[in-house]
Amino acid sequence: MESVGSIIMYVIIALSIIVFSVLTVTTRKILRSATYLLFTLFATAALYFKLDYEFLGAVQIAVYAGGIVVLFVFSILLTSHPGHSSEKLVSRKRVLGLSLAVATLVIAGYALISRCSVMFASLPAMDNPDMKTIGETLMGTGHGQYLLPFEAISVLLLACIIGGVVVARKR
Amino acid sequence: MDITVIYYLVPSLIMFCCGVYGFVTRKNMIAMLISLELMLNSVDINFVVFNRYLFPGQLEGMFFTLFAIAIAAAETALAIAIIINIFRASKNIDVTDVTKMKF
Amino acid sequence: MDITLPLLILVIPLFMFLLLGLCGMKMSHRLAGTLGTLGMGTVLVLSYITALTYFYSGAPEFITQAGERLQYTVFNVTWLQFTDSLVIRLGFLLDPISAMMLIVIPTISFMVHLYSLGYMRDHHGVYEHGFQRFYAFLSLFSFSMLGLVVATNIFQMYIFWELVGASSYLLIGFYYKKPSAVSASKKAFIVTRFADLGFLIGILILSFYTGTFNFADLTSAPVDGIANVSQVSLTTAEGIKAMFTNSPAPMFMGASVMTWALVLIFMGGMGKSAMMPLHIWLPDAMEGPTPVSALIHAATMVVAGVYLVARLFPLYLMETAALDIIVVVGALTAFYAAMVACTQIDIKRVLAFSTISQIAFMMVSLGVARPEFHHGLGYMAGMFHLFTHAMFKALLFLCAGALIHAIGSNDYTAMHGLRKYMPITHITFLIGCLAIAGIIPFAGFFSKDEILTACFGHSIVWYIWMSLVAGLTAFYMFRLYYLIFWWKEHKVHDPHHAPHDQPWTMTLPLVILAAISCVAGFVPFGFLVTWNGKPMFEGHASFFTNLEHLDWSVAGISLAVAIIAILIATAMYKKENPLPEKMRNALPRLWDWCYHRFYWDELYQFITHKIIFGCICKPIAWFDRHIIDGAMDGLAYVTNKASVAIKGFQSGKIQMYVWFYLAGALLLGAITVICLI
Amino acid sequence: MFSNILIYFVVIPLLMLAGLAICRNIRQIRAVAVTGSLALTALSVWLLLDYLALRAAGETAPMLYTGTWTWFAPLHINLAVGVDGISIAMLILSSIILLTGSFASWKIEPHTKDFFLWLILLSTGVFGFFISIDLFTMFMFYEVALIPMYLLIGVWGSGNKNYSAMKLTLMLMGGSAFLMLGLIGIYYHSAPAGQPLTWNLLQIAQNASISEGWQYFLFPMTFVGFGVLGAMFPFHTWSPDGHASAPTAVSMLHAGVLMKLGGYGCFRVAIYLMPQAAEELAWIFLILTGISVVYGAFSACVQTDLKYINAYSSVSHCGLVLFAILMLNTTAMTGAIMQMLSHGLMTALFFALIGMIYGRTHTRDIRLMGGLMKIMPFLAVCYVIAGMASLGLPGLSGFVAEMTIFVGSFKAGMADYLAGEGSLRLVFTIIACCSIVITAVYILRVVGKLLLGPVYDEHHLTLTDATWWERTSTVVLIICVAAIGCFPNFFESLIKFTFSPSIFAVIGMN
Repeated sequence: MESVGSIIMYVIIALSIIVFSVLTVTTRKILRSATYLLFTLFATAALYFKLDYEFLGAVQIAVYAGGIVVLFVFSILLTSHPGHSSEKLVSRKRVLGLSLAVATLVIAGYALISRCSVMFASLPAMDNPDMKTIGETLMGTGHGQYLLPFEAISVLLLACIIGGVVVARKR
Repeated sequence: MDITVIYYLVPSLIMFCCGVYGFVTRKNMIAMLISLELMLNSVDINFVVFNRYLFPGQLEGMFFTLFAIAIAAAETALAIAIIINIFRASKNIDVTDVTKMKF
Repeated sequence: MDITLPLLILVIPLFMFLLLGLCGMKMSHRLAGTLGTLGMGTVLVLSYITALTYFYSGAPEFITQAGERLQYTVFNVTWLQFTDSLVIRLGFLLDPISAMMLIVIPTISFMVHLYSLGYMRDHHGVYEHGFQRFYAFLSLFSFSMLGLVVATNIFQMYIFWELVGASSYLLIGFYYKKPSAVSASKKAFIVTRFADLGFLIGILILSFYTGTFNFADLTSAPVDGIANVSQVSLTTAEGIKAMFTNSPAPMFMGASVMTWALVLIFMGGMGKSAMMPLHIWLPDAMEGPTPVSALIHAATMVVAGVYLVARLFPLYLMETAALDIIVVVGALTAFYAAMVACTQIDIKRVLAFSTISQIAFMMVSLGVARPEFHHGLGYMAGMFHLFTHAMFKALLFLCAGALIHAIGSNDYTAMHGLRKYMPITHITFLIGCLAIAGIIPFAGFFSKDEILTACFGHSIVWYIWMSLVAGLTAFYMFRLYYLIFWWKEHKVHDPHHAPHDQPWTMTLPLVILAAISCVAGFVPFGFLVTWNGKPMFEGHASFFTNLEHLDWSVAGISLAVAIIAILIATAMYKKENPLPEKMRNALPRLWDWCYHRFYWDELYQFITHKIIFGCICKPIAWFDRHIIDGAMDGLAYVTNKASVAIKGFQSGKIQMYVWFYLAGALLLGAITVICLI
Repeated sequence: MFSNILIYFVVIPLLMLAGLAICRNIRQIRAVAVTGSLALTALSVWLLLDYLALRAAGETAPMLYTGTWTWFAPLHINLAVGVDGISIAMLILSSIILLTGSFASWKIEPHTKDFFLWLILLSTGVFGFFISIDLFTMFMFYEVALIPMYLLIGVWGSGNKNYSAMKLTLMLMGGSAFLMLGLIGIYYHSAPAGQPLTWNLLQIAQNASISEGWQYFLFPMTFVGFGVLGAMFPFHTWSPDGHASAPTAVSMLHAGVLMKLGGYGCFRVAIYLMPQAAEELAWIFLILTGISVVYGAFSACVQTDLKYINAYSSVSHCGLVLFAILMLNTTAMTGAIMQMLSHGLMTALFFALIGMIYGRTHTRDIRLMGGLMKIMPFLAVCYVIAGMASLGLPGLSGFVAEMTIFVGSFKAGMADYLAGEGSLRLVFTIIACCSIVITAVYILRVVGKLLLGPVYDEHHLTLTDATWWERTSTVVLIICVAAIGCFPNFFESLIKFTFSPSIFAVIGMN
């Protein structure tokens, strides 16, 4: 049995995730879309905090909310004329998208509900992973430790930096 | 009332569906990219939730998310670079105009 | 017997061919011609020595105490080994007929070599283009023909058979810039090739049943894969026959397999010896230089078919059905060719048809030969006629060559009245005509008389038929003779440019051959060449043996027929008169048919061009291009269309890609859900 | 590894490739090509002599000079080599044609270097194929030989070259798809249950563990797979177009050597490894190949393009190879190999001559040429010799090969007929015999129209005769053709050893 505060917390988080997600894809102004995305990401971060993954939540805020959304905003400002609202959706397209989304929802939802036992497991107790553990896991080379992916990611990031510079450079 | 796994998975699923909807319907490439982020984010949530509920002593899900975020960041940066380049070339970032890759 | 001489007989012409063929262009014309002639002269001497040694040395390997002549294999080298017993060997077989051919071929060949020295240059002494090539080909031909006659096995014979065919092709097409010569050579080669197909299949059948190619094995006692039989007496071939009759399938389509084999082999002979209906190449082959016609298409190569039948004669005796076919084919051909010869205006064509007719005589003679009658007289007569015919027909051709060289045309219409201008040619031609007409004492009389006697012994019908043909022979030869040498010349020749006898290189062969034609009839063939090697008569051979053994009832009749025919010819053609025209008008249809050679060529033209090219080759080529190729192209086309049809999916619209991707994933998900839950 | 002489048949071409890569001008390229192919020729002749010496010393193993080097152990893929008389004959043929082909493409333009690179790569595949006894490496080399063909025709070809190159490549690739299926099938049945599988030909033949049911499936696969390359009816249509478009040396190598890969593979893989199926299913392919023989010949009669004539003639002659192989007796199969040698040499000669004539007159249409004998006597005489070899003149190679085949097939046919097993073989033997007449028709037709008669085109009067490198190329080939034709027993005995019942199971079955 969870505390009421926790439930209220959950409701707020869940609602904001749902509402902002829907708003993100339905608003016609692209800048607003980015803003709603920001809120969705914040809500996700909150969710991570609620699940006791503080580090992950912090990363989510710093990288996603802080980095990616800013990138989005910059690029939107670079590429669209201020005040310009996006085109009206073609109804055929909307039907296609909607049908796909709803179908996904139905099938995946049905799968969620019917896969009973796991879905209704309650929250087990857990110690918050402290920074030392996280650091060791990230930098270790043993079993269940992630030095290699970490390095791979770092190379990937480097490649992206270079790629981004090359692609976006003015010729 | 227990907040069980499914309580987290349903918002995540809705988020994913929104992403799908947005990706298929929007014409603006940045908007599509935003929808993509939604989908990625929903997947991240699933990882974290499963990790937290089913394997609380381990950190695999969390790290997967961590790396996913990093990759998402990289990918976004690159995608935006490409988009800006396209914008430079055609003053337009509608995906319907970028059909050079056909056939 | 030492193998050096026989080996040299084959090697010298081959070497001459290679020498003249490879280095001929670097030599002067005179050197090339002299070399070729000298080479052939050497071969002449060597083969005379070999043949005379065989006939007259009396060595035990050649002749038994009882006077029976043996087959002697001088050497026999393995050339190609198919199986343990089926081996092609290259060897040198001496027996009466090959020894006889060793006299005929080099004689004629040498004469032709000599003659060509004069013939192959124009009146100003300029050599013809390709003179060296001509001598090279002549040497090649001599080599092949000698190899053919001394073959120890049927496959060796086939090999050289093909080679003579090829050299004939090359020589007929010697004037390769003339389209008619080209097509004549092509025709000759293809027709004989077609006949060789029969020959080949016949060999295959024969060798399958008997397990051997060797003549020695085939024409003697039973064998099972005996190798290297060097000395076998010419006995019967019952064993071979038994091999056929004892096999599981002795009959095929109403005739015995052995008959089939022998008839198919005879088909090869029909092609080479220009028997009807495969005769059509020979008249056209006259497009070649005249010495070539004399050598190849009168004296030697065209009798290869006769030689082949004679070679396998013991086998043919086992299957008289095959011999009967030979008689029928020969008799029809003889008559046909004689009829046609009466109407031709090209002197070489007349001679060509005459050759066909005479070879048919030999064939008939072989066909009617039976041991029961006069110890196989027909065989001896056929060989005898082959011998004498080679001499006088070569003579006639060389005379014709001299005429053509002098006049520059093949038509007798351009000649007339040449007896005053070319006396030597005139006399020698007359001797040739008398010989072929069968006037005593010239060569043809004896051999033809023997043939008619043999026919008489076989069946009275064929006897009458062949006598009629003999009469026709005398008629058309004298028709030709009168038309060329008598009549009044059309134009008065300028005394400085009048036709005249040719240089000695050309007249000497004429004189020699004429002399041979006069005396060849007295060669005691009955003692030398018989089907089983035993002499036909008791006693000793002498110069008058042939006269003594004449059957005067037959000889008298044939002589009378010949003289009557000559008289008719004299009456009709000695002077220009309306009789020929009247006769022609009396039977216009017959004359037309004869003149057009009974339309055989047109028939062949129709079959080859319309049926084979038009109805087989073209449709097959069309089928290949449009059906087979079309199917492959169609496959490619369908693939192409299909890919064009589905390339619309690659619209470049990313959202559609994603939609399809997600829909697909969803579908899979749905299936998973439905199946698992 | 390098102590095995056979490896050098692959090493030398590879060295040639390396050498070509650093060549700077056409003289160096020619030097590399000629030196390399001379080395290969010398090597193969030395191999021949050494092989004969070994055999004379009493070696009875089916293959000599065997060697095996592991390549990929989990799948039992080895680099396994070994040769018998037939492979040696094929190696000699390949090296001679490579040599003469190098001479024939003395002046190839443009991209001379690339042309030779691809040509040598192709011959690497060919040599590798003939020395391999491991099915996998065999197949690999086979593919190596096929692929360069596309570029060689597509880039240096003439006429409708893109179409032809594509058609040729696709059809041969289609064939090798069948082949690969067949080979993999063989691999999975290569050993009795429980024993390690193998790709090695000799071991597979020794194990004889492919069940009859599987043989019925795998035999057609492999036979058709190789048969496509051997121009078996109805899979022959790549050949006329391909040959017509290919440059001279490529036509030579392709018709002379590559088509032999088909025949070689058919007996080395299909018949050798699957004797029961070969015995039972031979009739299907007998019909097809028998049709090829006359069909190709008839088609050749009405073609007007020299290369088409020769390509159809190749269909006919190569059909005879497969036809004879299917007779399944020593004589006919020996004849088949003789025919492969003979056809390889004489068709290479033909294509070389056609290339030279085309290079001068710029047309291959026989209706637009005539009287070339007067203009270029050397080439014309060589053409006549090639034609005579093709129509089976004794003394040249065609005769001995065809006669061996006919004697052998007639024997097989009569044996069937007398044993009451139907007369199919007999009938088709006789039909195949007819091809000697049809061959004469189309060869003489070409000779008559092209070389003899009056000069058709006045412009041709100024053309020159063969240059020294062209003479070298043709003379070498003619000497080889004549050598086989004059001394056939040498080659027969070289080949015949393999076709003994103790080695070739199927022969013992008859």
